[in-house]
Amino acid sequence: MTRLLVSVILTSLGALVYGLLLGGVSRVITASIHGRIGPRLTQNFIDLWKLFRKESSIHHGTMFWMAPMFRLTGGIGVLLLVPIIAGNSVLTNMSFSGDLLLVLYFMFFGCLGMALGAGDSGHPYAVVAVSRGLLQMSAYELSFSAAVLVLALGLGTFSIENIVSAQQGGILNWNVFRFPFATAAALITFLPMNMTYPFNIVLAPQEIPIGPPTEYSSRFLSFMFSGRAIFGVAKLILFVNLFFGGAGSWSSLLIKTFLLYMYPLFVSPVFPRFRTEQSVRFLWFVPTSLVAVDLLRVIL
Amino acid sequence: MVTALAVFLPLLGAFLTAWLTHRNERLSLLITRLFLLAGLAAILVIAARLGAVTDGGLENTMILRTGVMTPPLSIDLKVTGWSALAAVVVYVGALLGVGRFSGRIPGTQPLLLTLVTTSLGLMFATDFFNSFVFIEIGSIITIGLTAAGRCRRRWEVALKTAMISGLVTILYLLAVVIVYRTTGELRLTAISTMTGFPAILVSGLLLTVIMTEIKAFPLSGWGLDFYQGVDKNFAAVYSSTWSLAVLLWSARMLTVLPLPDPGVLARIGAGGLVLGQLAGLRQRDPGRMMGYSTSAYASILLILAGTVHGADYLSLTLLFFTFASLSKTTVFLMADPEEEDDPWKKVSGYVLLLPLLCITGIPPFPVFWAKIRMLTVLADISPLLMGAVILGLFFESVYIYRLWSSRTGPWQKKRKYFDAAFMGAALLAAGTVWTAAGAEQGLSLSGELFRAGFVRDLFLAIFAGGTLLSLPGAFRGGPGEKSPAVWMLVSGVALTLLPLSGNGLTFYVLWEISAFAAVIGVSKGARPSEGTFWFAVFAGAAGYLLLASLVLSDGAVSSPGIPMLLVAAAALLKMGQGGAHLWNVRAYSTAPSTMAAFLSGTSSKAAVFLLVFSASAAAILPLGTSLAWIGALTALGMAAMASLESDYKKVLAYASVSQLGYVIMGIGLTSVLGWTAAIYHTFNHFLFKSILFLGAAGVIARTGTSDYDSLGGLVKRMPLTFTFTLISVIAFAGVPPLSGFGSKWLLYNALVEQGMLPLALVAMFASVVAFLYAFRLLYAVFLGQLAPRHYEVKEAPLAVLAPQGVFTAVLMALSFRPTLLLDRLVPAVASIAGLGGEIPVIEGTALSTSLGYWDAWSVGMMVMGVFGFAFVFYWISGRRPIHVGQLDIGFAGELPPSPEEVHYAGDFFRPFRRALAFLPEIHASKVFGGIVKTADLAGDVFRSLFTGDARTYLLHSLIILTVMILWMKGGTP
Amino acid sequence: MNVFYWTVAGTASGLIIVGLWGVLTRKNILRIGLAFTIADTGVNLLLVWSGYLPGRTTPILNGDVPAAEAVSAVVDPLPQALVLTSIVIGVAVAALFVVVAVLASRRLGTADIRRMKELKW
Amino acid sequence: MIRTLFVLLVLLVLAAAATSVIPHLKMRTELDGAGLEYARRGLEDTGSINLVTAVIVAYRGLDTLGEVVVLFSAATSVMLILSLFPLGRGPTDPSFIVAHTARVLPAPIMLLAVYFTTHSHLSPGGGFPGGTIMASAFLLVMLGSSSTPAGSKILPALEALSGTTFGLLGLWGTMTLGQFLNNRVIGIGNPGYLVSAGIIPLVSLAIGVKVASEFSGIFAAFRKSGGNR
Repeated sequence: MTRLLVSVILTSLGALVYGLLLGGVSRVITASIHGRIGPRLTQNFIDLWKLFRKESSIHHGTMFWMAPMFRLTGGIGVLLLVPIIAGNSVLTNMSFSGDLLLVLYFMFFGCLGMALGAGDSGHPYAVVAVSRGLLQMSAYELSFSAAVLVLALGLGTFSIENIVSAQQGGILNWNVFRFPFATAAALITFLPMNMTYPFNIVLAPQEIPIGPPTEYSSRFLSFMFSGRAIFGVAKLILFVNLFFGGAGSWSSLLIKTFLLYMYPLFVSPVFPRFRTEQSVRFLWFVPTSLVAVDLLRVIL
Repeated sequence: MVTALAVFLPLLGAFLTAWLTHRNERLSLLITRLFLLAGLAAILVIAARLGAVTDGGLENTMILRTGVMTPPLSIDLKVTGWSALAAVVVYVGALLGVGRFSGRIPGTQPLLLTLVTTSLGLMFATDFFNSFVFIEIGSIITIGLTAAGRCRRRWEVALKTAMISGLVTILYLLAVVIVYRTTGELRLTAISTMTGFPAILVSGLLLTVIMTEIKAFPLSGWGLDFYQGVDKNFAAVYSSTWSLAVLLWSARMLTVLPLPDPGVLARIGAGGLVLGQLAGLRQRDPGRMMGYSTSAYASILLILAGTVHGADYLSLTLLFFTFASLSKTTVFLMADPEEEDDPWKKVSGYVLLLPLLCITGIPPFPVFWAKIRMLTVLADISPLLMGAVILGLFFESVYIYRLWSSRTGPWQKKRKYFDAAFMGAALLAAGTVWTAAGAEQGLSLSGELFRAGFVRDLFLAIFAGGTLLSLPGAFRGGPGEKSPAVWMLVSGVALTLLPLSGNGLTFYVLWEISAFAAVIGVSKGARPSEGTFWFAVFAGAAGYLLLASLVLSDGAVSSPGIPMLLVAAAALLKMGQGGAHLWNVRAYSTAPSTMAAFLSGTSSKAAVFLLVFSASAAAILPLGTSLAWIGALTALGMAAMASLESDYKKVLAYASVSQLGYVIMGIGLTSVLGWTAAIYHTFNHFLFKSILFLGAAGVIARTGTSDYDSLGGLVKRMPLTFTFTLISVIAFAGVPPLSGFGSKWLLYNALVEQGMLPLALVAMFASVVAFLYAFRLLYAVFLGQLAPRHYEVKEAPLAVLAPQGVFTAVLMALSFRPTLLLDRLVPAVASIAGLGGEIPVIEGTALSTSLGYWDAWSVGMMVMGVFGFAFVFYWISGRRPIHVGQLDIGFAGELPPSPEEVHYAGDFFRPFRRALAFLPEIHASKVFGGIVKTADLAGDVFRSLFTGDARTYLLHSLIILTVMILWMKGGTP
Repeated sequence: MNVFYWTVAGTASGLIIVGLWGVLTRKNILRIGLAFTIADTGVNLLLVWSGYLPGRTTPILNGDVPAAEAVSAVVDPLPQALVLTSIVIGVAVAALFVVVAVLASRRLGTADIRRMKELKW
Repeated sequence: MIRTLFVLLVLLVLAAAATSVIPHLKMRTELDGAGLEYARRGLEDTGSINLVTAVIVAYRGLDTLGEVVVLFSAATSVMLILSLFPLGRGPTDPSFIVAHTARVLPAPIMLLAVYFTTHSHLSPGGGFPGGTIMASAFLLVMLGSSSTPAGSKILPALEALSGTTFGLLGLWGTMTLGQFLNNRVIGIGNPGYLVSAGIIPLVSLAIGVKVASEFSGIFAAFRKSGGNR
């Protein structure tokens, strides 16, 4: 029990640090693409500390101030449900309490909380963003879960542990090679999942003046910030586990997640932003058709 | 002697009152009543002597000899137990109607009394020519009283009746000539000995006469005009006396007709029933509807005569026609003849309920017992014929429902005016009790139709608990609503008994009682007309499908093959699947909110119960994949509809149908996992849909609106309602750690186990779309900006809040400890024969299959732990913020306009609508509207036969006569 | 021999057909009533005809017809009894029909049956 | 036009279809069926030498009761309707010839009617023809005066009396012999005499009076209905 508690705390803290670090890296790289000097690598830590130290003076209602906690819980929860290093009992955390399906559905938890908080703020733009975000989520979840279900059917299991172990013994056993189309689809959905171009309609700085966090500031924002960072890391680990052979060691975990994290960074700046319905329709059809190819292979 | 008195006393009274009339009206009326009462006493004595009410008593006979010697020289009147009972009804009808009719129009008593003697005479007649004399008297009195009645169109009606009776006279006498010349005598029984062409000719002539007289389609034109135009109080008397007598006489005549093949009658009747009732669908005039109903009963008589024999025939005809006549009399007595266009305008639907239910033959009303017996016989002869009859009866119930639902009057204040009608209703009620007691041996609540066990008990708990918990809120209707509590209770009790029913008949009876009580409950809503109509139509259709299945599978609710298909269709209709959601959406949104909660949360589970229990899994297997696809597509389509809808109750209705789609999917898989998922989700759905609808009831009761645009921000005024709603929304969205996820987990396991990935994808998509409407619901109603007019709104009434609390408690318990249910459910489902697939393993709090695992308890603990940590961390890490005004928002430096304008709720998912634009718009309302329109058009084709020109009606009779003669002649070379 | 028998039958049938034709094609309700009585007459004639036996006398057993020979001397008494009833009924119906028709045409302002179609469909 | 042709077509097809019955309705040369029985035993059973009357009043007395009721219903209906909806055309004064004939003829007509009625079991005649003739006498009286005759007041009473008598005579049979309207409740006497054939003459009389009062009632109703405006 104590071991579990320690493991949970360490994992969460580690993920937070790693997530913030990755965010810093991305800011640096983006700045250099833009030709700017840009922030420091540690800028995210400084921001978080600054935000956390500032008092939030106002709130709009119970749901409003519970939303960041929902967000944090959602992030940590997903992280804890995914075994971080396959075969290492230290960091399996809570993954014994549910399989891939649970992870898929638990990913909604934070989103729902956020959406409710935004709704409770009474700010129409916040809700516009929620509406877009939910729509886009409904679209990419379709193709993502399709990809996941193809894996599950193909490998005959919903257990992440088993999926990872099925990929051992050579790089060609990775699902990225066994199910290339499903992986491609999942990688496409990875973009809207992280709200990068061309799918960043939720934040949409040009259309929605301030976005969902409009009303959030200071300590509230620091919670959401951490939640997002942890959730991001959790998703990276999940992807690595599902498609890229899992992580047998710390080094492979760091390398794989880092590379995966870099991928949108090099894709997104090339594209303009979709309109919401374009995004939704694209996500309905393009990745899902890709999955369909693998699905046919599995069934036949 | 008693027989003679029973028959002729009214006639003596007629002679007496003919003299008294215009001298002393009150004395004359008194004498009329006295003679009728004396006659009634006499016929009761006869009925008792014949033992008419006991088994076999219907065939006991008592002969009244007249003249000299015996038939064929003289004439006998034969009283059987059968006709004695009908004669009782004749007397009762006359007694009920005499005050209302003769009291208003002096001088009619002698004719009325004579009509009674004549009706009895016709029912007892054994002689061919003697019958003719009685028929003529009846026609003359009908014409006379029609012309004397208080109604604007009396001349037209009287003239048409006169012309019809003129034709009948001619055709009948021609038959008399032929019968006498070929058989040498005039007893009715002699007719059956005829052979060759005279037999065909006489059959044709008499069949035409009978069909015209009893108003069987297509010779019903004059009858329709008659019931529409005639003085409704005369129609009251007419229905129970002359109309009944003619029906019963025809019932005897049809058995002696020397037809080459009596099956012809059944075909004519069934065809007439379908087409005639189809024509009736478009009717708006209540009087004319009664005419169409009469025509339906006429067709039923033809069907019975062609298929049923012996004692069954007697009891069936008696049950059908006496109760239908008495019901019609009661209905007509309630009419106010002074209201020319709609005589029932000022009548409340309540008072019409009993007689109309009797007419449509809803269980447990007497006609129902006859109906089911008839269908059983028909099912053995030809399922097609049975189908036609069921279709016709369904059409009838539709327009009868319309007649009932358009009554908006208050309770009648004039008691005196209503005495007779209430007496009629009381008699009907007594008859209902009596026949139900007689049919009791067919009913049982203790048999083994449904395997006793955990699953049955679970449904029992759902039905009982759902009813009890929906009930408190129902006592006070919402704004503009009346209280549906009584009907909810009736419906709920019937539902609760459903799992205990010992045989198919009991099951069906309870099912129908529950359905019609629910229909009435729904009609208590604020804008009930559309919603109730569609609910009634779909519930009716489901009921008739179930009935067909019941009959085809010999008393079990269903058996493999066609009956199973029918049951599945009934269940799908009841659950609004596959496009049938039209009724759910319309009924739930217009019904009282608590009634909607009951229907969606509790009542819809009856259909699941039906599917799970009615047949073995093997029977469902052939339908499984189709069922699963229907469920999946419904789940997806309805979720999308729910996201785009902006009426609170309609959203819940769509959501309800969508969620039940998962249940159907699970059942369609016919595996242990699938059924476990289905039943588990059923229970879940019961919990969260009850909470949601009860919450909606509270919101609507307090704000008076269910429109998203006018709601918003209510979390501040109704925090408890919001909490309950939030929990149930999280549950049905399937977000862990609440219970909805369990259903999803089981379902996906089942789907992947069966390799049905496309289905799993559709289900997955549906559940994601569910997220859209789930959030929109919470946001538009409870979050966002509170409209100023709702500043003073109070928390929902305790009567709906407390049940929500109970439901929520159960839901939470189930969320964290699903094994409380699954521990028992899984073995119970695993023991159902015919279910394939693996059985999930339960270890402690964890559930696992070969695919995956899930431990709700530890997930719950984790979430609580992390959330609690975040919460506490936040709490101790700084000062608490203060709550600011609702318009204190960062608005890019501008002043936000009014709360209503800032609340963004309408067309919330506009991009979604745009993204869906490539799909063709298929609206269920258009599809069903199209079906209705087609039926109407087809009905109009047949309706156009009835041009209103009496000569056309005569021509119809002659054409039918010609066709029948040529047909039968061709049939027997 | 048979000529008389069949002539009566033919006449009666003819009357019935003419009567029905009149009922179905005339527009004036009084004429329709008249057509009914024509058809009625035909039917009554047919009824009497059915009791006809060649060369026999009325069924009254007075001095001319001894009771013992009645069986071979008289015509069938039953149709005669029936036709009496039928005639009386015809008269009664006709009287009522005329009253209704006359009153209808007065009250409705027309005797044309095509104008009496308020109740239909 | 099309309608007429169509009607004609239907009637002709019907008639043509019905012609197949002709071979079955060939002329009889011997009595058979019920007719034979009536001829054989009618006199013995009923005591009426007029077999038609035997059939009408005795064997098939119920038909006759029905027949009376038909008339009764029609008359009552006509009177009822006319009293509710007057015809509205006043009676004209009788012409000289009618007025005088009406004083002379009713008595002999009445006599004839009584003969017809009471001798129904002996000779052609019976309650119906007799009653109709009686009614014609009344009609003549009525036509001969410009107002409704005073006698019309007792018509309903007569009608009620005769009708009730008929009914009670019928019930007498039920009570004594268990057969409604049996004419042998009193002995059938000596066939051929006036007082014979049981209650046939009584029944005939009742029928006659009933028919007469009904027809007269109809006439009176017509006249009254016309006179009210």
